[in-house]
Amino acid sequence: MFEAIAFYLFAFLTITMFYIAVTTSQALHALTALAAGMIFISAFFFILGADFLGAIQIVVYSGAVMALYAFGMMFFDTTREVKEKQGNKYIIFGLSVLAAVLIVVIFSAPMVAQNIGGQNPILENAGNVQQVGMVLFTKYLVPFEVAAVMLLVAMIAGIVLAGKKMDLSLTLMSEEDIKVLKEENTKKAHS
Amino acid sequence: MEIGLNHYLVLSVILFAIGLIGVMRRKNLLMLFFATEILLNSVNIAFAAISHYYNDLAGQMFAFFVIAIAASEVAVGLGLLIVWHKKHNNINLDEMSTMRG
Amino acid sequence: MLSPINVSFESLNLATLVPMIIPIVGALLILIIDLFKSEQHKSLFVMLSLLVLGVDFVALMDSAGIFTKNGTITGVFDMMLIDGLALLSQFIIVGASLLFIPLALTHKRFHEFSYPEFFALFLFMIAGFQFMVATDNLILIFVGLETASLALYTLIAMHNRDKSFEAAVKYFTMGALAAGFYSFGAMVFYAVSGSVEINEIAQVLKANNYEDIGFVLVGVVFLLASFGFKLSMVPFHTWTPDVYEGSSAALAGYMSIVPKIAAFVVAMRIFEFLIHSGVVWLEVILYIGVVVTMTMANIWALVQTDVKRMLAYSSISHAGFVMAAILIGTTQSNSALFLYWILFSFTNLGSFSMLWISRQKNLPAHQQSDHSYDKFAGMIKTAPVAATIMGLFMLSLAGVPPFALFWGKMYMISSAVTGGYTVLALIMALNSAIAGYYYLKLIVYMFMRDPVVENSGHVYVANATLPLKTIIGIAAVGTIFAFVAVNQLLELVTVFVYNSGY
Amino acid sequence: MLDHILSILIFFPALAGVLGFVVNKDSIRSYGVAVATIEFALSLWLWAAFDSSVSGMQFMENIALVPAFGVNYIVGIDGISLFIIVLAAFFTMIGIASLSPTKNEKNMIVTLLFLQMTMVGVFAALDAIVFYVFWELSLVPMLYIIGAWGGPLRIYASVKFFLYTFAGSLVMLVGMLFMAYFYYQATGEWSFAILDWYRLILPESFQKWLFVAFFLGFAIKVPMFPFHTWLPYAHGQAPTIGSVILAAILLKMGTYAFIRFSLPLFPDASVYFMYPIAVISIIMIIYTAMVAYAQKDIKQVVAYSSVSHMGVIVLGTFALNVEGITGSIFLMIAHGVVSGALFLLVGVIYDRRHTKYMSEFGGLAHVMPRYATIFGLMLMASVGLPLTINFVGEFLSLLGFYKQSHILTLLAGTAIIVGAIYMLAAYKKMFFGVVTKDENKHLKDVNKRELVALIPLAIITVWLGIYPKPLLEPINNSVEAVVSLMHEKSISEEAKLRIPNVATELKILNNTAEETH
Amino acid sequence: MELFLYTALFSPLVGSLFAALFGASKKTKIAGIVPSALLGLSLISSFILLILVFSTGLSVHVEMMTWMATGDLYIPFGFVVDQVSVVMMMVVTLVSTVVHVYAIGYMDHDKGFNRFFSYLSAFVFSMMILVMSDNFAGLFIGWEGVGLCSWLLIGFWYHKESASWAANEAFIMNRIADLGMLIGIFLVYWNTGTLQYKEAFAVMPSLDKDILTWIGIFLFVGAMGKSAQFPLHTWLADAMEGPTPVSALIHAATMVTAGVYLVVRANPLYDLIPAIGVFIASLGAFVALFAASMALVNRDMKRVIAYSTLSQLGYMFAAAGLGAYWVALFHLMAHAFFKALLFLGAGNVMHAMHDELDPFKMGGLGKVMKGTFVMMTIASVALAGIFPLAGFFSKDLILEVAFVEHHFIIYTVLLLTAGLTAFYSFRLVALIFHGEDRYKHFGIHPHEAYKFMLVAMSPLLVLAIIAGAFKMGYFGMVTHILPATEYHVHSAATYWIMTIGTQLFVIGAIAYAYKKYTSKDIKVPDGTSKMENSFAYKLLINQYYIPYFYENYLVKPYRELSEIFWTKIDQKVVDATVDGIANVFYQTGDRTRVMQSGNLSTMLLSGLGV
Repeated sequence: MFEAIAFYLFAFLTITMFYIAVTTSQALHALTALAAGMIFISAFFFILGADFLGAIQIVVYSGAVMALYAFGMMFFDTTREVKEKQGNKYIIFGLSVLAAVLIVVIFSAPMVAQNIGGQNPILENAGNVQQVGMVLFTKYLVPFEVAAVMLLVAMIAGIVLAGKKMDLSLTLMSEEDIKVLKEENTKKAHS
Repeated sequence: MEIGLNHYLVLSVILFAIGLIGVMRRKNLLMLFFATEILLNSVNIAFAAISHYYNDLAGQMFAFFVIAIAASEVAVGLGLLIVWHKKHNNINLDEMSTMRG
Repeated sequence: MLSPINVSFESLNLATLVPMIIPIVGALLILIIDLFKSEQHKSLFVMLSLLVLGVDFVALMDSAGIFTKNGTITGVFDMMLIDGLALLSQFIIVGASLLFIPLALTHKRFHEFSYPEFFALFLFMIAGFQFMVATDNLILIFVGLETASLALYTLIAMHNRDKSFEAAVKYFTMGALAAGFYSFGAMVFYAVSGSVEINEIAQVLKANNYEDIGFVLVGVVFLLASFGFKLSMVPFHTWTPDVYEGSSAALAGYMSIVPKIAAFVVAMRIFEFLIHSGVVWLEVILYIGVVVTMTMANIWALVQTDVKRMLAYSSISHAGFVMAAILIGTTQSNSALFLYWILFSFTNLGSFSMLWISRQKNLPAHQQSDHSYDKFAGMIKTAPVAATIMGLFMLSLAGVPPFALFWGKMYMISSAVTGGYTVLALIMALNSAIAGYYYLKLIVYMFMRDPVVENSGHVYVANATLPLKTIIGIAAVGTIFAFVAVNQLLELVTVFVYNSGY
Repeated sequence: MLDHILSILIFFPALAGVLGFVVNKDSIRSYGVAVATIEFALSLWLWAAFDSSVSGMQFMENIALVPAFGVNYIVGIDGISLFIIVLAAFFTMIGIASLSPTKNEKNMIVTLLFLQMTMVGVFAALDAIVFYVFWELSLVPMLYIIGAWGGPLRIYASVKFFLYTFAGSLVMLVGMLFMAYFYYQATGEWSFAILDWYRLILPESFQKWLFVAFFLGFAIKVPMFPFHTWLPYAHGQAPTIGSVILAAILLKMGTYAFIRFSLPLFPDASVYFMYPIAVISIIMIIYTAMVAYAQKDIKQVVAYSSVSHMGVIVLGTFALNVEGITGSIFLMIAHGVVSGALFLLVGVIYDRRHTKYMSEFGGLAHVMPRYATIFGLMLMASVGLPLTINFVGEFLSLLGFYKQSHILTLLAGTAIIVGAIYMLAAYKKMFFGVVTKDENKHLKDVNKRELVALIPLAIITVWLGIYPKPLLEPINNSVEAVVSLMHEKSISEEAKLRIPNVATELKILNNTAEETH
Repeated sequence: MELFLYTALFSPLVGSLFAALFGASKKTKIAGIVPSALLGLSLISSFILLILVFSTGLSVHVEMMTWMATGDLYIPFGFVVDQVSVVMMMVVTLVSTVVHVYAIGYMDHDKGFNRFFSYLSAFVFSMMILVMSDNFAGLFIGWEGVGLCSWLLIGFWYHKESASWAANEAFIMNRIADLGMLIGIFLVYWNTGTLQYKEAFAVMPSLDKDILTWIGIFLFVGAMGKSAQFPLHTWLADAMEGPTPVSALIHAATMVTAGVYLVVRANPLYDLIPAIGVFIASLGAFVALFAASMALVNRDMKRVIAYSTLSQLGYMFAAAGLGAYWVALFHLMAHAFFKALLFLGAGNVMHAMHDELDPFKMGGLGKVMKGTFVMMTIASVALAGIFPLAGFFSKDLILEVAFVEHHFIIYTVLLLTAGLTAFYSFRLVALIFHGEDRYKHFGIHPHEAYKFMLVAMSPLLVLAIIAGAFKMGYFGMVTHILPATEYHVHSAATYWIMTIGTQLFVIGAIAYAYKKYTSKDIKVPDGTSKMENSFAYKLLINQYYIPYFYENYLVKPYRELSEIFWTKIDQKVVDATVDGIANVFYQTGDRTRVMQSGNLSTMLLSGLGV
């Protein structure tokens, strides 16, 4: 019963928040709603016993992602109302229908594979974090490492793109300008 | 009133649809990115739920990596937006149609 | 309590990771070099990348040797799956990269090559693609895909022009949407089968006889959509021409080959068992996708005024053509896919490289875009060799025998015939005919029209240096003398594909 | 050397073409003539070495190309292909020799040499894929020739030519792949070798489908009604040399392919489709002849006349008996010579006046008597006057088809009437009457360069018209082999009936001959 | 003997080629003399052969070489000199020689002198092939060859629009008939397995009647074209555009009789199918009358003679159709002599009158051109069939044949025609040579032709007179291979009544013609007289409106249909379909490319299929 109440409560909250996030014209509202929705989602994770995920969700989304977005928002100066020209309303209508159809599909055909045994069964007697750690560093070691590479890539990408490197086009600059630029850089490095 | 897997799936679908709506109607790129986050998050709920009901950790793993991917995407996406903003002083995607045909 | 897990080192089969680790190490090396001594000339990084990739290629050959001896190998907790498909696609990925990377050594200076990060990201991207193809775990596929994609977005943007930013943003956004679709699709499959590994999904579905066909279809649609984005299948292709136009010609050529073969392999792994499930709808969906992709892309390519955009649409069409292999789903068709793609890499890289060497920094007044058709008017008079080579590539793309792509096309159509898809075979053939028009259009401009503005012909090769010429030479030789190599390739590919169980 | 003479014949011009890039611009013509002459000499040697009593393939070569897929480089010739190869070599030679000065001469000559490679290749190929390779490849140089040296609509014409043919042949490729697949099913091996395919007996329904697939490719090439519209454009816009080669050799690829592929591979389907094809041929003959009559441009007249004549060739082919097929092969050569010559002749006047409109001329017989004479001769050959080369072919073709259908032959026979109508009308417009235009009053008669090409053609036209035996005999032997193969392979009753049993008929004939003596 | 055969056959070719050598150079006498001499040689050879054949009754048969051989088909260049062909050879070589010599004078002032002789000799060669060939294919070679030469010669003065038009008309019309001939040949081949006369005819009796009928019909269609039988007759009158020697040789004496020759040659066939024979005869009779009627009013001297030729061809067919092959051949021979003579005479007149052809503009020329006058008069008498000239023997015989075979309608028609023939012949003679010197109004000073031309004509004159004398010898010879039916009216009384009656009828017609056209008040008709406005006159002068019909209902529609085929069907339907298909693709691309708006939103939408 508690589960049901919690589920419906959070479901309502997440849906509301996300709905606000995609419909409001105030960027700040959107951001706030999104952050709230993310946190509410973590609640589901906790309900489902995926504590580790819940923690990660809060840390990564509410912490890192939202911080980034907030930074971006300030940078882009989109705190004021965002005017968006709207396309036709049929889009939303169409998508709603699509969603409805999907829902019907899912309701009308309840999961049959209830008895499927997982590859990495959740054990009763261990904490979720421990178990996740166990699996992550055995079976999912490679994806984990690749994810590390991916984050590195993202980092480099962020630096390259957002840093000063893209400010000037070396393609179009003359040789002399580049030389001057280089000298300045070395100067800066020394100072 | 037992909450079953299907409930979560429906929730996931609803959220996914909301995300899609966001993707469709947003013209501000930053806010469009919000919507893509919603997409990924909605799937995460389903993964966690399936994982729970199947008693299988793989779903949680998937969700974990999805979160990681989402975070990386934010970094790159913001980087791109910053570059664009520096050059054009806007992040409106209607402005972004020099190539067509 | 969790019991400690004992894993024997041998069973990990860490050797399976070697081909992926090499480029990662190489990328880190480049970053470190830059850290210690910045402002190095690009040639250093080009050569380093080349070496790394060379080593990678050798490592792949080693793996291939093991594969021919022992068959499919799994490693690292069955996460890695080194089968024929993985090897073949990695060969294509690394091989095409080997051909791509020297294209950085242009005569003119371009922004992106001035930064070692470009090369590092490039190598990371290769690693990402390699991971993507060398596993049947949906998670690793996803992570590998995203690694590669994120790197690729950056590479595009680093070209540092308005158009390239626009391209990158578009690509990125579409990619994000595709990622959403992918995860949703994977979720559905996970929901119906309780597994994220393709072969297990297949087993489970088969065991319960596709009871949840509704779910499966939803999953297929979403996965197809996400791969549709990556493979630029109609109607998910919209980013392709813009992104190709925005990125440098060399990178566009690269994009037309490498990301796609990776996506093809994954698509093949996923859809192969679905196609053979006997569910008609799956086939129909894919059938329509294939036909629409090759036809519509062809039709749009007809009306382009820019060669690069035309080639973009053309590669969409080629992708659709090759996607047919997955639909047909026989050993022959899957072999044809690889054969086609290997031959296609030569030709397409060659033709994009030709655009690349004619790239100007600033657009002359009379020119609409970087590579508008007008630019090539009367090329035969001023730069006959370049024109001939370009013409050669166009003919090959059109499928005129005996040039490279003809063999691919022939084998592909034959596989359609053999697989019982006669109508599809005819559609493929007719599409090749439609495609003939726009390839011909360039030939017409080059060989039959007079130049719009008198030029010395230097403009067509202004960007050329010895390495670039070498690459084009290799591509040209590969294109002309493909018939010599087709047999070996075919045998190799068939053995690899067959032994992987496809 | 004789073992590889076909390969030499195929690749010598291509190699020479590559080397030709190095030759200086001013010497390129001599180089071209020299190469083409050597090639022609080689082809004559081939003819000399050819054993005309053998009906099968000679000078076979077999080199593995893609053995895994059954594609091999197999070449060989029999009486059917021999002469077209010789003709191709001949036309390239005189074409280059009589080439009027143009821009970019070097490119033109190199292109012609490449074209020659593809032409010889098509007729020598005995592997379907190799055949297809040359078949398609031949489009490229022709595309360039039309597109780069043609008239005002050259680009439209060349692209149309290329795409139309390309589209058709792709369907044909699908057919070939099917054929190979059937062979694979039957034997467990992939093979594209035509001679292997000959051994395959297909069920009738398959035959029909495959026949249609092949037919599309061939019909567009021939070109058969209603796929012919590319031809007038191609001819109308092409430079003289392009038209000459196109008409003389390239069109023959289609009809040759009918004999090489369609008939022996699908005998029952050939019988089944005989009437429809005959009807199409008749439409080609009459309809295009009438269209030719309506033309204002002399080159278009000749172009449409080509279509009309090709109709007779196709009809002869589908006579499905030795007389008809032999006739159609002979007519291919004949039409090659005659239409080639006619296009050369049109080129002569075009070079002088830069117009091809007949209304611009009139009374040329007075100003250019030699020209008028040669034109007249070719005109008469074109309308199929006996003792000219065309007659032999037309006579035999129609004679052969008469066995199959009387009424249709009667209709097809109108070729000799309608052909005369447009040809004579054109001749009258150009050569008869009084010279009205001042520009025409001082036109120079044909010069030596042009005579170099025209005289040999005139001689051949008459010589082979009077003494066609050197050609007919080898052709006949090979055709007999084809027909008996068809008879043996055919399944349906009707096909057995329609396709004569050559061997037994000959025996019967011998018996009756004895009785009468 | 083969030597003579080859000499007879090939010397015209040599002559032609010789003259052709000078084709492009200036007029030179030698280009006329050498071919004429060579023709003389041919004539001598033919004569020797005639004697040989006549005396020994043997025939000479040679096979020079293979022409076509494929499958079961075997066609050699084979030549046969037998009783029939030798007669034709004689006629051909003799008339040709005369015409050649005559033409040296006639074409004296023509720029195309050399060319003319080249063509003319080539014609003779073709004609020789036609008559000497031992198979249908060879016959066809000659058949087409003479067609070609006729085309060349009718259109000899190509600068004249009418000449080139007439040449083309002749060629095309002949082609129509040739198609029939060709089909006939195909039929022969597929049913008998050979094209050799001998073998083919040997097999024929065993063939199905229907097939034989078809063969007969198609071969006769061929004959109809060459011999200008209705409805393919219009070209012959138009062919008079050619130089007069050409008309004499080709369009009177030789080529046009090829059809008759064919029927005679194919007598074993036509004997088997008498029904077709009757048809041929009826058509012949009809044409005889039909052509004669047109000749009555025509105001073109040469056309009148042409119609007369046509009419006489009708006689020949009538005879041949009734199985009297030898009679037909005999009339052919006799006709060749006097008709050629008539034409050559007309040529002289034309020369004298500076190419004026309207006899109403002449008159009284008899005083100026005595020789020509005599010759033409005799030729006309012969044509009219007055005893004892050649025409009497041959033509009366045909009447007898019709009578004896009980085809009385044919007989009546032919008899009537005989009267008409006499009338128009002498209308012409009267108008040209008698009466007032109307030519003076036109400022023409006529003069007699060269002496040697008249001398050249003299052999014809002689033969026109005496040819009847050869009748018995001829009969004895040709009946070796032709059915030797003698045609005798059963009672002598009937015979005499008939003969004398005919003669009287003819003479009456002549007298009427003389009376009518020598009178002083003959004027150049100006279209006002009552007769000229009568329906009959109009019908006749317009040739029964047949050319008009052809022009308006065949030629014009053909031209218009061609135009429609080209502009409407070929361009607007066939080609437009092809381009349309291409355009559909292109337009689809052009229309739908807006989907690629470059706007990310739209892209995302399209990704969802919206």
